[in-house]
Formats: sequence, structure tokens, C-alpha cells
Amino acid sequence: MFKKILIANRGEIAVRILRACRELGIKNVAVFSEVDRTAPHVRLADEAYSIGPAASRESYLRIDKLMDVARRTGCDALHPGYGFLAENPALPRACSDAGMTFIGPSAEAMEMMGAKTSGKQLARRSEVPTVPGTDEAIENPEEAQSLARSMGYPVLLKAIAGGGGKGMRVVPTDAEFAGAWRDAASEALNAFGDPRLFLEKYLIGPRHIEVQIFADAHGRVVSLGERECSIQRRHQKVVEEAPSPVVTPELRKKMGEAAVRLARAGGYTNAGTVEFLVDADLNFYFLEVNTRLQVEHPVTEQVTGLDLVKLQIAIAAGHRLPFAWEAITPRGNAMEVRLYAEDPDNNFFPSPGKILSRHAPTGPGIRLDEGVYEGYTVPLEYDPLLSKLIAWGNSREETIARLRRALDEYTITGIRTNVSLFRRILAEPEFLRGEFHTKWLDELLARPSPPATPPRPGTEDASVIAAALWHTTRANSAANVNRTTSAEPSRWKSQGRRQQLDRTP
Amino acid sequence: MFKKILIANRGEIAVRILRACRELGIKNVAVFSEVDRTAPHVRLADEAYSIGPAASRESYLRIDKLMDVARRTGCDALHPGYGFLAENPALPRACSDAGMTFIGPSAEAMEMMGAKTSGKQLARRSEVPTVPGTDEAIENPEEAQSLARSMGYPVLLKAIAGGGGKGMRVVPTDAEFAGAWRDAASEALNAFGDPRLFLEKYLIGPRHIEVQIFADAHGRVVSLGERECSIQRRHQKVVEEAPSPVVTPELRKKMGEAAVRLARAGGYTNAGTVEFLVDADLNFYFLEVNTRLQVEHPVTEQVTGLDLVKLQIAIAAGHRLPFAWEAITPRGNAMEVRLYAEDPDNNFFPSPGKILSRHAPTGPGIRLDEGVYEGYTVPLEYDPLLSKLIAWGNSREETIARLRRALDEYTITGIRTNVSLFRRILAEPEFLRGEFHTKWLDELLARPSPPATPPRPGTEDASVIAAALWHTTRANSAANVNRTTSAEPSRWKSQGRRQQLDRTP
Amino acid sequence: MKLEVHLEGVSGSKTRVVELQREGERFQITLDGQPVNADAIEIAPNTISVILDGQSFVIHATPSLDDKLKLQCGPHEFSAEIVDPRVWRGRKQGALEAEGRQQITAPMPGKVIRLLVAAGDSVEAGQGLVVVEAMKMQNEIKSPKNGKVERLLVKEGQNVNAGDVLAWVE
Amino acid sequence: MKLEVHLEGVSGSKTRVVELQREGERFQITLDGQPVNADAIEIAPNTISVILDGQSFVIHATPSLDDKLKLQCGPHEFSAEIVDPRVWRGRKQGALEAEGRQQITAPMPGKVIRLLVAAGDSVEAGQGLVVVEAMKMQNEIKSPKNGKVERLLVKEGQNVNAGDVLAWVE
Repeated sequence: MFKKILIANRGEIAVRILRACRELGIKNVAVFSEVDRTAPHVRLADEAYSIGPAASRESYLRIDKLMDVARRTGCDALHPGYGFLAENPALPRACSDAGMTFIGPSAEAMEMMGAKTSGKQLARRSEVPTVPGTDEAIENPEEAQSLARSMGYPVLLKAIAGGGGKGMRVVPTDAEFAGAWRDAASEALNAFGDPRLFLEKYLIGPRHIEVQIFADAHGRVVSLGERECSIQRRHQKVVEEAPSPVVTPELRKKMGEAAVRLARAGGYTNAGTVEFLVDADLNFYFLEVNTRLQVEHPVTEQVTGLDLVKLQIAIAAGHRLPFAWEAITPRGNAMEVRLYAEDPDNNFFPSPGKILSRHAPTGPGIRLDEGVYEGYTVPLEYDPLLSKLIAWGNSREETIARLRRALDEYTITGIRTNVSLFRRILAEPEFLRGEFHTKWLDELLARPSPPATPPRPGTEDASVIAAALWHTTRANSAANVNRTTSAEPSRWKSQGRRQQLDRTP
Repeated sequence: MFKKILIANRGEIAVRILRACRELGIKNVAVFSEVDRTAPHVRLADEAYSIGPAASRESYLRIDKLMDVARRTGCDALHPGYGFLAENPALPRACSDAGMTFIGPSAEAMEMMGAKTSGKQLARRSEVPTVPGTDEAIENPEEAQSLARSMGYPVLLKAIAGGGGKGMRVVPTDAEFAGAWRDAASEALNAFGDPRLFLEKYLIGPRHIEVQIFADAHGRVVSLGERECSIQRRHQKVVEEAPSPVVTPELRKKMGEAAVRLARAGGYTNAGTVEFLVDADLNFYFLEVNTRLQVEHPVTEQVTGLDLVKLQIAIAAGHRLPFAWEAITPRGNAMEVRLYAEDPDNNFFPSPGKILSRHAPTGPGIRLDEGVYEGYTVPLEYDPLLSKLIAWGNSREETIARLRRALDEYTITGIRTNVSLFRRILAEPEFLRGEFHTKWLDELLARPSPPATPPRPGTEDASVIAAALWHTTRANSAANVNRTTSAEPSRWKSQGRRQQLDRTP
Repeated sequence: MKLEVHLEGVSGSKTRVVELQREGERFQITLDGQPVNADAIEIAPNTISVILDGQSFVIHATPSLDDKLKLQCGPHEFSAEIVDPRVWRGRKQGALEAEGRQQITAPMPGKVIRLLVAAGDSVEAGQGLVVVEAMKMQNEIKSPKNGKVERLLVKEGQNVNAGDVLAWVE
Repeated sequence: MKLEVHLEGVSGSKTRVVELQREGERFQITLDGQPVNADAIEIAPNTISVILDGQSFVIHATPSLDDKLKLQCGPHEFSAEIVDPRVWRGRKQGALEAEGRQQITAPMPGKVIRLLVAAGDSVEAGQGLVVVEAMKMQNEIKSPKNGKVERLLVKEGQNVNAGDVLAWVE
């Protein structure tokens, strides 16, 4: 097993990884940029080294600096987390050059499976379904129409030279094909000087469902089941759950086998995620492979009982996937919400700043993967993910009830968070019935907000009383200050504000 | 289902119950004594009512006051938690008189099973093994000796009139029987004026293992498996785990069946715990029944996935135990430590007071059932249980590694806690091998403390630097204060202390 | 002590009169002249527990940069302005002025990366005015009303702090 | 600023000299005259992060009633007394005096429920002197040394605060 692991990341995922190291008795080394000196991963790590300015490309994206720290501290392995360099093949290559183990797939597997086009080609070769269609232009409209018929409507016409929606048409029925082809080709010609088109099956309201795979260096590849990730805001996942409310045991088996086939074909090792689109008829289509740990890995952990980060480390160290793990059956239901420092009332504008106070939920069925603490200043330079709140329950209903309860307990002052977004999602009947797709949340948010739930009777009175009490106690202490200091005017407001803003020197 | 539940308790268990209510959509009502106005259960409840002075017998033990609050607020059920009135049959009777449901067994079942003697009699009638021996005096020493031979040595002689160890003798072998009998009888005569003795099988290094049972009102009784509770300090459990490291599937089945038999014989309903002593040969002997929820119920929840408080509420509302629950198989291993406000370096002296700062562990496999928050003053009037820290892992080793990691992250200032006790227990080879009994911890603590683990190199230097930094920043701000106020001497110490002690007005 | 509290929240804006009279460790409280059965205590810094007719509320108070007190009570948020008759402070005139003219401020620190309008342009409510980048995300600051851009106070490339005025829309 | 820090902990008691020199937002630090590669910052009130030769430490500082600073660094605890040459304070004399004579204080608030000895009694180290009840638990306060009870300062039934002197043992 490794002696010391460099964690080439920050935030909650760096904390997640160093906790796994600690539980395994492996020393861990954190790195931090100038603005991350006070970050939780620095606080909790065994060792921590500065690697440069706030801008990622001058710190977290600098392979040379990471390798330098690793060499100086005697690390024998590196964990990339997600984001930053996690899917950059140059990092496993640099590790290999430095005689260290990269905790993840090989550079070759990363290149072959991670890139969209080569991933798709690999999928086709491994008989993993991809969205039906052609990658190349079809010259003859009749040929295209007969292909459309064989795929079934609706289909999507796309310009070969396209982009930005120009030369793109959804064709709902066969009768509309010829006209749509003409319009799209002419639009493409006007926009790009190239009228050529290709076509793809158009998926209506698809779901985003992904399969977690693990492959060891001894040829064993397993699927740990799926995650439902269709709740997305502008292509960004915000709620994830396992298992998916629509996946049947048969579909789970088929998707799992497809994912394993793909991983085998790509010579994949370590943790990976095969993303699929699933249509209303439960047909699934390969989307892409994420050659790393996912943000949403905890929901799989909660239902399988496995620690995926420890498993990644064990596999990287050459251990075999134990047989028993192949037979893992998920238990209950887990759901994760991504708590961001952003303002849902103001178009989800980032809201970094100092966390003045914080009360985090605990208790049965609640897990929090945190990247902040009370008094911490969330920097503006990075993704404003604060923490991931994960609930587990015997049923989807219990999980949602626990998540709601935990969100009600969660309070944070000083910065805005997107907690109210989750309150809204978790109250939507369609969400509760499991009826949604990848555009569902954007459609929901495009609709006018529902009338606000009226507060519990007394809420307003209690708030007025609280404000008065707050003022009264400060006004009195400000008066005391005035008595002992000079006659210089001192207002309670600046007093109160200082207490709030300056609690950390 | 109930509409509103009165929670007749305080601290972490009141919080635990109100969270279950919230998840079920049931309104909850808290009660509090004068010193508990700021307690977490008041903070989190829907409604909260004062029921009198700090002394329990004037507040939490006053059935009349509880019934008054329940009536005024329209509660249709009451949950007693553990401790206080939880095992007092007068409470279910009062509930029944008030037309409310008591969430627990009937007064009759409580009386029959909860009392030591009637419980033991019931056990004998239901063919549940009890510690072999006689309850009544044996007049004839020869008769006693032949009984001792049939039970097997060692045996324990006890004075009928006894107490405080007088007239008590452990007899290791048959050869020593006659002398021991003579000495014990004469000691008993001197101490109590009554030389009569009885005898019991003496268990060497027994374990305390208990079985969680659930019974609905429709005749169904199930066992949810065992908890190992042998780690006790002066008969007080401090670490509990499930499953027990020594219980085999066969023993689990036998103990579970015995517990279910007993519950059936006693006409028991709702949650109960049957406590057993288990000897080195894995013979088990009935000890007593706890007719309520246990402090350590979370370890069963973590391995079964069940929410025992919700189950209690459902059964009290007349629901049937679902069939599926009978087939529950425990998964992995869970362990709980009881964090107390007490000073392990000073004979576990209680250490109530104000929690100045607090950093609680989170992350995979960690559950915290809390009864405190930062800024809270732990009152001196009650049991100083702060929180229960519960870890779950795929194996006992992983669970212990997670618990250690969590204890390392846990910091609290302002009061002393027993965290170091758990660090010590979790490092003991015997504990790690699962080799312990009910006296093990007392024996461990009676031995001289092992030489303290030397701190990581640099710990002392870092602490000195931290002290200097702390002083420097305060000294400067104190100097500022001095400049603006009069020449009255102002020391940084009072300044710093005020910052610490007076953060809550 | 008698205070006027101007509260803004879900159900609009209101002015309430609160009187707190210390009695031992607690306060006797009246609301709009009526005594209420309320027990209020600050249980942690800026965290206030109020038990009102038996109902338990926890309110988190945060002083904000605009001299208002932000109150969070569960999912509900209010903004309170407190008038203390013991401290004379001229009432703000901003509220009236703002009716016709809107001040556009940066909601958070960041960098102006694009101006989408110029002074004098007519704009519609919801139309983007300025793009501010923060935490690697680009964010359009939109016009709150139909009108005309009166002034733009920032340039492309300029760093701004939370609360900085970016533009005026008339 | 140059400070003397008297540290008591696992490995006994030591006096260290620390010099902190502000340089921008950070400090240049020397320990016993040697410059050290350390970066120290208070990341939350009374929580100090120190990175010393790359090793990351978090120290929680709590001022205690005896004018010392309690330091918690993971499982390790230290007690520090800081001498600031800028502030003249007479050194305590307690340390020497205490060698022969022990002051017995209440470690926590509670109620004296029983006196186990009387003034003038000879006692052994570890022998119980007074029983104090707190949080429903009875706790024996023991003699730290062989000697004689010089004075008892409390009575049965009396409430005591943490730090109150209960007795003197000579």
C-alpha cells in the first residue's frame, strides 16, 4: 500500500480524499493556492504546500509544481480528485515519469475513452448503443429520409458545418421531412456556406443516467449500479440519486453489462463512469465516459456501502477487486444535493464571502461532505460548491423526507446559498413521482415562481421581536462603549457589523 | 397516524425523536425546564413549553405537567425517550386516562417485564436461560455443595440479607467450597445478623450483549439482532457496537428466539431490549428487559437500515410490522461512542459549561446524534451526554478507522470531554481483537496510563507559535482599546477572555 | 425600549412597533401596543430563539451593508430597518427617489468583462446591461425596468466590489 | 514582538522564546533565536493554523481562568503562560509556595454534599477530602499528597464554583 499520497485538488473533494487516506493510515499532502491558505483541506491535511497564485492555471493546473511537491515530500501516489487535471492524460504521464502511481486510469485509456469521438467509436465497436444517426453528411435527401424512417421519428437534422443551432431542425413526422431538410440545408448554406446535413435520432425528454464502473489491473471489471442525474440546471447536475426511479433490474443489468463491455474494450482501470441518455421507452444511448471519480459518487457509496475512494486507492496499489463486491446489491435510496454559494433569487449569481455562522444538519441518514467551516471565506476564484448534503433512506420517500428535514435545519449566514432551490425541487409533484428529464429543471425555473408558501403563523411577529431584541442588546452595549470612550459618535450599526464581519482577525 | 406528539424528554434523544416526527410530517411539542430554555430540543421543536425548575422531579418527572401541556396543545401521542419517566408505568396510565397514545409498551407489560424479579420469573417460564442458582436460602451446606458441583465451578455465594459485598465469596474449586461457605456465613451473621446464603453460577469475564426486539399490536414479534455493550465504565456503557464480534449466526438465532419468546410471554408491544450476559463459552443468561428505546439504538439502525423511532411511532399508531423487516440482515458494522462533558484526566469529573467553539466530524460513514451546539451552555443538572458519535463501515476494522478519524477531527473548547478515553480504547489490541468483557474497561483504567503517544514532531513548536500569534493579535487590539479609552489599565487577558466567554449575551 | 421595525418580506412591507421591557433576565414584549406571550433570547451570537404562544422560532440576524438587518427564519427571509427614537437618524430618502430611477449594483465582487449597453440606450426589463465574471462564471446583470440607461459607471476589465454601482437606469 | 512562552505539556515544562515580525499579511517567525519556516494564521476565532516545514497543525486556544492559555493540538494539550516584555507583570509566586502546600479547588461548579475529613486530619495522597455533587453525580475530591489538612473552607450543603478553594493540605 502507498505511504504518502499527494492530493492534487482543493475543496470538499480534497477533504474527502484525505479522510480516506487517514482511515487507511496513509499520509497525505495537500497543495493550495494563495487564496486557499485557510481552506478546509489545508486545515485537515498532514502536510500542505503553497503552489502559487489564485488563478488555477498558475497553481492547481501546474503539473510541474505538483510534481515538485510530490518529489520533495516523498509521495508515492497522486489522487487528482475531479475537475482541474483529473482528465488530463499529461498528469498520469508525469506521475509515471516521476515513478509515482496515478490513482486513476492510464493515460492511454483516458485518451481513448475520455474524448467524445473516440469514446463513441469505442462504444460502437463494443456494441454499446449510441444515439442512432450518421456522423457524416448524407448527400441524398431520399436516402436520409429512408434512414429517418428506419430510426423512427422524431429525428434531428444537423449541419455538418454547424453550431449555435443554425441549420438544425427537429422533424416530428415523416410528412414534414422533405420541407425540414430543404429549410435546414438552405439555412446551413446561408450560415456556413455549406449545405450538407447529417441526422440523428431526436430523444424527447431524455434522462441522464450513469453507471459507476470499477476495473482492477487483473482484468476484473464490475458495475456498481446506476445514478440518476437528470436534475440539471443548464447542463450542471444539482440533484443526484441512486438507484434511478425508472431503472428496472433488467435495464440495470443491460446498462451495467454495456458499461463493463466498454471498459474492457478500452483497457480501462480504476473508477470510471459511463454516462447514458435514456429515453421514455427505456432505450439507453452512450453519451460519454468520465475517466475519474464523480462529484456524485457518495450516492453510490450510500446504497452499496462501499468507499469508492478507498477502492480507487486499493486498485491503484495493484489490489484485486474482491469477488464479493461484484455481488453488491444496492440497499435503500440515496440522494445528494449540491450546496452552492449562489443566489437563487438573483439568477444563481455566485455569492462568495465570509461564512458568519453555520448550523449543519446531522442525525440519522444524513451525510455531509463539507468544504467549508464557520468563519471561512469562500473565495471567488473557484467553483462555489460549499458542501454536498447526502441523505439515505429505506425508500425514496424516506430519503426525500430526510433531505427536506436536513435542509430545514441547515442555516448559513453571511453568504447566499441555493438551499431554496432544493426546497422547491423537493416539493414538486413530478419530482416526487420520479417523472423528469434533463430539461425538467430548466423548464421549471423558466415558469413563474409559485406563490411563496405562506410562513407559519407567527413567523413575522417572531422576526420583528428578534430584530428588536438584537437591536436592544447591541444598542445597550454601544451605549456602554460610548460612556467609556470619548464623545465621538458610535453607532450600534457599525458595532454590530464589526462583531459580525470581524470575528476572524 | 398521529397529528402531534409530545416529547417528554430533553437532550439528544429529544432531538432524535423530533427529527423522526418532522420526517413523518407529525407536529412535535417539546417541554423544557428553566435551565433548558436554550437547549437544542427547544430550538428545533415546532412548539416548546416550560414545565418548571431545573430539578427533574419538579419538571421532567412531573406527569401532571406533561399531561397539562399535552392537553393544551392537542397532542394525540407521547414519546418518553429514555431515562426520566420512560420506564414508569404511571406514564402510560396517565396517557391512557387522557385519551392519548403512549409510544411504548403497556403499563402492564412494563411492570411485568421491567422489574428485575418478575422479569426473571417470566424468563424462567419462557425457557429463557437465567444465571443458574437459587433465589432462596439453602440451609444445608452439603446440599449447596452438591448443587455447586452440578452447576460447575466457579460459583458465587451470596448472603440472603446481603449487600455491599459482605457475606459474598467466589468459590473457584470444589475443594474450597466448605471453607468459603463457613467464612461467608459467619461474615453474613456478623454483618446482618442472618447467616443464610444462596448461590449462583459465577460468570468469568461475561459480556453484556442485548437483543433489540419489536412487537406490534397484532401479535408479531421480531428480533433486529444484537448489540455488544460490554465496554462499560462503572456499569455505564460507553462504547456499543453491532453486530457483536463474538456472536455467531447460530447464537444470534438462539438469542433472538429467546428474546422473542420472552416478549410474547409478557404480551409486549413496541420497542424493547432484552439484555443478556454471555460467558466465554457463549452461553447466554437473561439479565433484564429495558422496556424503552436504548441510548445505543443507532448502531442497530446503521446495520439494519431501519429507523427505530419511526418504527415505534408506526407500531404505536397500530400499524403492523411489515413482513420484510423480519428478514432484515445486518450489513457491515456500526459502533457508537458516547461523548460526555467529563474530564478523563480527573476521574471523569463532570465538566459542564459553555461550549466556546466546536468542530464536528462529517463525511462518509459518520453519523452524529447531537444534543449541543456552539455557544450552548451544558447545564450541570442533568446527565452530561453531549452527543453520540456513530461510525459505520464494511468491516469492524473500517468502522474503527472511521471512528478514529472522526475523533481526530472532533474539537470542542470551553469544556472537557471524554474523547481521549475513546482514543485510548480504540488503540487497545484487546479491543481491536474483540476480546473484552464487562469489567475490561475498569481494569484497563485501573492500570497506569500507558506512556503518552509522543506528539508528531513539530507539535510543540507549532503550539508555541500559535500561542504567540494569539497573544500578539490580542495585545495589539488591546493596545488600540487603550489608546481610545481612558488611561485605566486594560490587560489583553481580560480582553481575550471576554471575547471567549461573552460571545453570547 | 420602544422601537419601530420596518419589515420587508414575503407579504410585502410593514411597520411594526415593538416594546421590550427588561424584567430580570427576560423581556416583557408588546407588539403594536398589544402585550404578546413571547419569550425571546439570543442563544448564540446573532441567533435568536423566540417562543411565541408556544411556537418555537429561531431567527438568524445578519447586519447587511445597506444598514438593514437581514433576518432568516427557516426558509423565510425578511429585511428589517429599525428606528430607535433614542438615536436620531435622518430617514433615508432613497426609497422615494428609486421609484423612477434604478441604481444597478454589483451583487458580488468580480470583474466586468463586457458592457452590453451604452449610456443613452433604451432597455427593457430583464435585458442584460453588464457581464460580470466571478468564480469562473459569467453573469449578466439585468435591467430591473423598462427605461433608458442614464449612466454607466464601470469599464470593461474593471474589478468591482459587492454593492458598487454599475449603472443607473431611468 | 519578542515573547517568552512557558509551555507545560506531555513532555514536561519548557520556556521558549518566540519572535513574530509582521511582514505584509504574514509573520516572520523565530523560535529560540532560530528562524523557522512557519506560516501561522488565525483561521477562525481562537483557531490557529500553523504550517511548519510543510506540516499542517491546527491549534485551538482557550484562555483559562488561571491566566493561562490552554492549547489543543489534535489529541495533545498544552498550557501556556506568555510573558510580554512590553507589559510588566509581577511573576506569580504560587509555583514555589505550592511545593509544600497544596490548594484544593473545585474543578467544576456543584454542591458540597459531604466532608470526609476535618481540619488537622492526616491524609494520604489519593484519600478523599470532600464530596461534590454535580449533574447528579457524586465526586470525591482527593488529596494530591500525603500531609495534613490545614484548613477546610467549605461546609456541607454549600454551592461552589469552578476554581473555588475547598481546602488546604500541608
